Amino acid sequence: MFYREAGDFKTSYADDSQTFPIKFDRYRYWVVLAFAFLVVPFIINDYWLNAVVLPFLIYSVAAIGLNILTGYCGQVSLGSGGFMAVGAYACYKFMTSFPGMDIFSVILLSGFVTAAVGILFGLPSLRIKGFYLAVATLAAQFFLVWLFNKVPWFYNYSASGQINAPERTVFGYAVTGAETQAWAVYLVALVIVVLLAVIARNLTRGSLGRKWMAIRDMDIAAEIIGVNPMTAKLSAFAISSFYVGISGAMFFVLYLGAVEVGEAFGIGKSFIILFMVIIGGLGSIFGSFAGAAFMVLMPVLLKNVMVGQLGWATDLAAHFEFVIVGGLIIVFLILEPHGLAQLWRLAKEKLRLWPFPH
Amino acid sequence: MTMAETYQTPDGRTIGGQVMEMKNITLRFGGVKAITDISFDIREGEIRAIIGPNGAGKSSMLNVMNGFYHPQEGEVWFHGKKRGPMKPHQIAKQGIARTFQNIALFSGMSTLDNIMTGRLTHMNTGILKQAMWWGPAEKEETENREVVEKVIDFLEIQTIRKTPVGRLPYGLQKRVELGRALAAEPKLLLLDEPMAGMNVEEKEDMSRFILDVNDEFGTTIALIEHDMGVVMDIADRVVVMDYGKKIGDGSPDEVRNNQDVIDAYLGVAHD
Amino acid sequence: MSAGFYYGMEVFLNGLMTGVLYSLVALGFVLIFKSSGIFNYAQGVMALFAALTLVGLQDGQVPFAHLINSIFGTQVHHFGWHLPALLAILLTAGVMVILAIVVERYILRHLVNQPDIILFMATIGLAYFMEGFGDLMWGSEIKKLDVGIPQGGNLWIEESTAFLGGDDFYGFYLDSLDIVAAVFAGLLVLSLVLFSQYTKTGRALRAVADDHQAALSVGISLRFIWVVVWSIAGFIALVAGIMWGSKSGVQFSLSLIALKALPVLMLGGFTSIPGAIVGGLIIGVGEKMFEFLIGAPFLGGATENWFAYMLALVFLVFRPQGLFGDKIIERV
Amino acid sequence: MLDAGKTETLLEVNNIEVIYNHVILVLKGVSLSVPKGGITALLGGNGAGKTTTLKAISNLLHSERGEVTKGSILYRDDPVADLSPAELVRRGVIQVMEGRHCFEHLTVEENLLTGSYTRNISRAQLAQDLDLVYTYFPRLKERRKSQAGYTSGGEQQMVAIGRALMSKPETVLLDEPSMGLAPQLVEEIFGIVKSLNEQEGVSFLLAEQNTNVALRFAHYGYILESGRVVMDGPAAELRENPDVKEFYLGMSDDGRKSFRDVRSYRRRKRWLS
Amino acid sequence: DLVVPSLSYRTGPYAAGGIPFADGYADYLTLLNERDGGVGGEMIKVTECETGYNTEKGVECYEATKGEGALVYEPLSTGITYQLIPKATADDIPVHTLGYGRTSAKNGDVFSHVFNYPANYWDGASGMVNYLLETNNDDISGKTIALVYHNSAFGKEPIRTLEELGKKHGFKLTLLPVDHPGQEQKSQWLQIRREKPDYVLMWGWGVMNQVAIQEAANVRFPMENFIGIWWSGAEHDVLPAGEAANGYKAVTFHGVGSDFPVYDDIKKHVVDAGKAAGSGDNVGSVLYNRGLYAAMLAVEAIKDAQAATGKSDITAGDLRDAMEGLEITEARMESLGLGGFGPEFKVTCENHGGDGLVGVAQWDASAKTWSLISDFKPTDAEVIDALIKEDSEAYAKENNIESRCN
Ligand SMILES: Nc1ncnc2c1ncn2[C@@H]1O[C@H](COP(=O)(O)OP(=O)(O)OP(=O)(O)O)[C@@H](O)[C@H]1O
Ligand SMILES: Nc1ncnc2c1ncn2[C@@H]1O[C@H](COP(=O)(O)OP(=O)(O)OP(=O)(O)O)[C@@H](O)[C@H]1O
Ligand SMILES: [Mg+2]
Ligand SMILES: [Mg+2]
Repeated sequence: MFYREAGDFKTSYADDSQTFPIKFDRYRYWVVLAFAFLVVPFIINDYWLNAVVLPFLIYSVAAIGLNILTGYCGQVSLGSGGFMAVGAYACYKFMTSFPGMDIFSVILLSGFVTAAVGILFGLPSLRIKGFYLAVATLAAQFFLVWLFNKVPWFYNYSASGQINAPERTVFGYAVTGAETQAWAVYLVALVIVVLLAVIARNLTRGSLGRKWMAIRDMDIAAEIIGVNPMTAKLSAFAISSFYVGISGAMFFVLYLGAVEVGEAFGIGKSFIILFMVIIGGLGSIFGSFAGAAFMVLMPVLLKNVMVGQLGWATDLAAHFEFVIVGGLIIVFLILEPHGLAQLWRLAKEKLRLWPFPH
Repeated sequence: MTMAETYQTPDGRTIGGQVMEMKNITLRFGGVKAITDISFDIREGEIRAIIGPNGAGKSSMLNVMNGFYHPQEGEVWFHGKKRGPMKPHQIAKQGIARTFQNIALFSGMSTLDNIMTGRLTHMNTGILKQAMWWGPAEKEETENREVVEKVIDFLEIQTIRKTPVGRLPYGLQKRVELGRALAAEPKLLLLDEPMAGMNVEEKEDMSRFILDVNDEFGTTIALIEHDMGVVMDIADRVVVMDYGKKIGDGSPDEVRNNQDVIDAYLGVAHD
Repeated sequence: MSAGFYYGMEVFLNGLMTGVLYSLVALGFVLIFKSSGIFNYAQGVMALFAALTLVGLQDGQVPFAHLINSIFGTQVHHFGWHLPALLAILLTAGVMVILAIVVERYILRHLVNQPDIILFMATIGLAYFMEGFGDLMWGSEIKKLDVGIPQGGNLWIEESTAFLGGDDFYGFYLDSLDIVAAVFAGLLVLSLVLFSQYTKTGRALRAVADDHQAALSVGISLRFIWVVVWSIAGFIALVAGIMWGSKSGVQFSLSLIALKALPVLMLGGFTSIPGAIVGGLIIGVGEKMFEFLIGAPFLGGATENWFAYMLALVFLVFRPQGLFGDKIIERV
Repeated sequence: MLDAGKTETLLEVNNIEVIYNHVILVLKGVSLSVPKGGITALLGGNGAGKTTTLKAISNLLHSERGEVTKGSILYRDDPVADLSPAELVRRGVIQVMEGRHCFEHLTVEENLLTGSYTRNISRAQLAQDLDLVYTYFPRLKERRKSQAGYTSGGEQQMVAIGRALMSKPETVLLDEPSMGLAPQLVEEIFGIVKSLNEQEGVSFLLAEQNTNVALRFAHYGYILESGRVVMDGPAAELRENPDVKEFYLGMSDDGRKSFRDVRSYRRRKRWLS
Repeated sequence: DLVVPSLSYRTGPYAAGGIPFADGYADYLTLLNERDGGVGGEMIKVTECETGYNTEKGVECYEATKGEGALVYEPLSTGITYQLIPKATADDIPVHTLGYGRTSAKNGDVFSHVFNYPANYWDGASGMVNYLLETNNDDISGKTIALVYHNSAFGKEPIRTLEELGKKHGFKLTLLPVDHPGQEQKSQWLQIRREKPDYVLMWGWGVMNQVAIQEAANVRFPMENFIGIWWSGAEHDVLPAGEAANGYKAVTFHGVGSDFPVYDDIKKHVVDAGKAAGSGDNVGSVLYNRGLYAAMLAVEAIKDAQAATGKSDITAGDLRDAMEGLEITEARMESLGLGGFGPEFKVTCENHGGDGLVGVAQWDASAKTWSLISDFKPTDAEVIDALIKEDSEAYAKENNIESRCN
């Protein structure tokens, strides 16, 4: 009996509806947070930051965002790339037009702008369902990319159409631009991610979350028991886009520092983020992190093993990378269609029963 | 009977004035005439049964009552007011809850969450507050949770509180669905074959719940059921439909001895 | 009539042609969706894979040459034979059947009765896999595909219509390749419609799409159905691969034509074979005419990509299941 | 009326155990046998495991992520495990699933036709079989051209049953056939079962909640409680058993008691306490 | 060791272009190791890293390799270049972008660590126009020129320059953007067929090139009036169109073919020795040559750095300084067995872009070879420098960089 729920009684409903009802989980959670805040900043270097940690954190935000829409509210979207672009370009415009504004407000505002755009492109969801909607959201994807590429105002008429993140500091430490410190950037990203994750958790465990899930599981029944589909869906689109937008902004200012819309926020992004959500587990915040970790870490890991350790030709390695990642996706789905999160849940159930088979 | 009038049930409960009145409802689907010119009323605190052969239009009638289907002709009156064009979710907020013939639970959620969705019409903290959780949101959550726990105890499904409903056997799912409807504390409760797929013992439990709801909370109930035993025992008044037409309306005894009803539905006269 | 008008007409005609080419890809999607509710993201990659295989077989390339060489330090590249196009095509079709069997055996079979989104995801995994696998097998440089389909503006049409618009009109331009493609698409659609509407298997397909378990319970063998369907889809992918491949050479980007098929798909309806064609035509004409009349002159061009989707979107708002798709049943 | 004893057994379920999702143990050693030409009833409350048992037999479990971990199921002495559902149907075993499971987008008639998928027969023969089903369920004939998804609950139930009959089965696994059907239709359906059983010699294994009717038509009955067979015997005997009477037929010693009288007191089943 | 990372892409949509370049780059360095035991007695370590032309992978590659003491980066992607510019500057590692990247980086006063010699996109554009002038005895006023370009930052690069030149020489410019990936170009080529421009210029990459050339053939646009940028001028761009592509032209800043002495050495020491990076059958192809050229330029700078510092194991910083004074003369190329392979040029603190000499090559479909039909000639500095000044100063202002030269 490794994993126990027994002997862990709730005396109030509040306790019962908290994020980690089980003490054991709660401790582990605090430990992870403590590690992330107190240890990592001292050991992190440029490589880990830019190759692994930062992309992971940023994609997690995007994944949470899409998970709210797809995992909780059941509206499959392939427009994430476009919405990230909105976040990034909003961010750029704010930074260049209001040099005084601090990075957090800029990112937050970018989120709100994206939310607005999200609502706009969410409107069709009131009529269109399932894969039809999924494909419909591609309209947003293509249109937004075209727009940011076409209208020079968005990239301040620069000759190349690239946008560059000007320098910003937090408590005097540069977090964007050329002179950044790994740990500083890391902490900024971490703070944002943790906050957003907590908020997402709160939204999804409350009445709003239930509205979404009701719509997801059976929209007609939901409407009949009193859920207003319009507000439910549009709120999902708004909040989801808010997250995706913020991730887009972070992607631009904290991570790449310079982006071109077509390259950085193309259709590929939309798919990657969807993979993360599904592999991680639809309707699970933890899953969003798991999925992001998988899609970010796996390629780097494979590459380092095949090229670094085994010394294969880079192209062979790259091809195998595709083969393996694709294969793993399939294997995971077959093992547990409901994603890594569910796999984890089942593992716990087994642990609880252990050593008895069931 | 007219609005004001009330009547006594055999077991001595007083039935009040009209809660809902259906006036000359006609509903068509392309060619199919699901309901033709049906009128009847439902009164404060009574248990009103709707029976009839398969495809008679019973479920459709329920769908008309809670605004999912819009009849081509006829009017629906609720609490003395004529219902204009309304969306189902608005009608739900007026205090009409229902269960479905083909179970319509939210398969992705636990029993608890499913029943909590019944409370949605009573919850309204803003998004920002919810995002913060502590304070109002948590308070509201807890209050509603208490109501829901009452329902859970009442239906004796404590043990499956956290089980995903998808895994529950058919009968229990029906019970959870009833719970979801009850949690909304509706003025009018619509039940579509709540006892289908249950054995006698479970039907007994179910009838018990229905009766208790009815006289503990005074909830008005309209129910569709094929088990004549149940209907005859627990219903105060019965509407009989056949091929979308009303062929009988009255107390169980009147109905069970109505020749049309016997021919169309009961087959053999029920003891 | 002014030349401008005839050029507009020319754009219109070419729109139709391009539309047909989109339909070729869309057909594969429709077939699989119709018969299992699976939105097969891998369709595009299948087209690429088919084309790669075709060229590979035709030129007698050694599969996995690069891999073999780098492991054994050998220098094998070609068998040194050159197969006639037709034979190569038949062999490739065979390969696609094998692919179908593998897909059923190792993926679909284990995901019976799962939510659509999961199956969708699985096909994405498949796409990844085949992308890497295809490159490993045949290498990632560009290959010339030539199975003897004529290409280039069709002179006869051009000359015989030149008189129309006065001397600054050079006659209608129609690409012979497109014409061939149109013919094939027509045949495919016709046969598929007959197949799915009037055969027992066709009925079974639609049953499977509705409810895997029920289909099993009445003795429909999902395995058989799926192998059949994926084989046909594979063949369609091959045709699409040939048509697009002869335009651009066979290379990675071939898999991206899937994106061109999606608006067609939703406009025509995911479940309708004729829809794929009609949708294709509408999208083709729509995007070309928009570019011709508004995009190029006023919006600085390159509007086709998003306009196709917007157009489809507009249609959906009025018909959520697409023009010919099965009505989405809303019932409690 | 023949009883299980002397005739050959078609279907043999030996002490099977079923687990869902690798963790949820549902059947804890169920054994039963279906004699050729018999009607066998499988009774039991919600979650007893009736559906699971049937699905285990018709091999539909894996599509629910469930698996038979112990015991064996033999159909005509062949282990069912290595037969695909399709193969089983070809051999004459067909299941009518709980909760209808019609093909929504197909018309009522197309639904019925899928039932004959495994048989290669002439159009004429097909038409004949269709008519037979329509004579059983006239209501379906009226709605034949409408999409099954839009038919009423009962109509869908008829479709499901009719669809199964279209495969000219030798053994039918009926899961809650009476669910959602009007009383006289229930009688009719069991009438059909009876006649098929007597004229065509079709064997039935039916999971029923409507114990009353079930025991009236069945020859032999098993009672399932939370994954175990707690009682079995010839229908006639079961009908007389006091517990069965009380819990499944709702009879007290003084005839059938009214649902109103059943008030808030819990009763315990003897064999469970 | 002298660590020279090679950010290559042998996979993804642009693999066809990435492979030969990476091979050329690697093979030349291998040659030096094999033939003369490295540079200045110091062996060269080539660490290849697959970017798949994907910016994020690019970052990963940069971070992964910079730790090993990488001397110079050849990011081989405008996107990657852009976000390496601040990083590399901060890390004091030079970045060389050979005929791509940020054009205004030519202004070394602002972009201290970025070099884009010998020529940039704007030189390319101007080079094309100059060639047209030359072939139309210096008068193209009234001519119509259509620009078919990849609708992205890369494709939009020449527009400003061409517009300026249009004003100057009085030709009319039509813009025809093609969306990524560019398999569908009917609209664009129907328009060309309608409007019959005198010349078509192309800024394409990847599948767009093959399709464009095929479509041009389909609408029977005269190939000799069709000129592509150097990224649209490789064998695999023209081969799929077969005979029809005969006469197609592309600008270039380095030699074509393999009849330079150095190739004999490569054959001897690298290919035959089985040390070739690729299958060896693309030796002498356009992009292979470009890769080789890039490697050569890097090595020459390294030599200078070694000479300047007097130590063989130089640092990235040393190399940067050396690059700032790099001078490629005919004699020098001659000595390397690459006589006339590229233009002569000189790098200074203010000018990181060389002298922008551009030549023109033409495709012979029957012989399946490119041949230089116009020698490396100067481009319109007056127009280009103005634009560069403008753009680079905007960047300097955004990132408050102050002048460092003189
Ligand atoms: N949305 C719809 N579209 C088309 N026909 C419909 C629709 N809903 C119901 N019908 C038809 O209307 C008739 C009545 O359906 P309804 O579900 O009300 O019957 P019912 O009385 O509930 O029967 P049962 O007792 O079997 O549930 C049926 O013939 C059904 O086919
Ligand atoms: N897919 C599943 N995953 C997990 N548990 C399941 C699943 N299906 C059924 N169960 C569990 O198996 C047990 C038996 O279910 P089953 O449906 O066989 O009962 P039943 O006798 O058919 O009940 P009912 O009469 O209500 O249909 C139930 O407790 C249920 O929770
Ligand atoms: Mg009904
Ligand atoms: Mg059951």
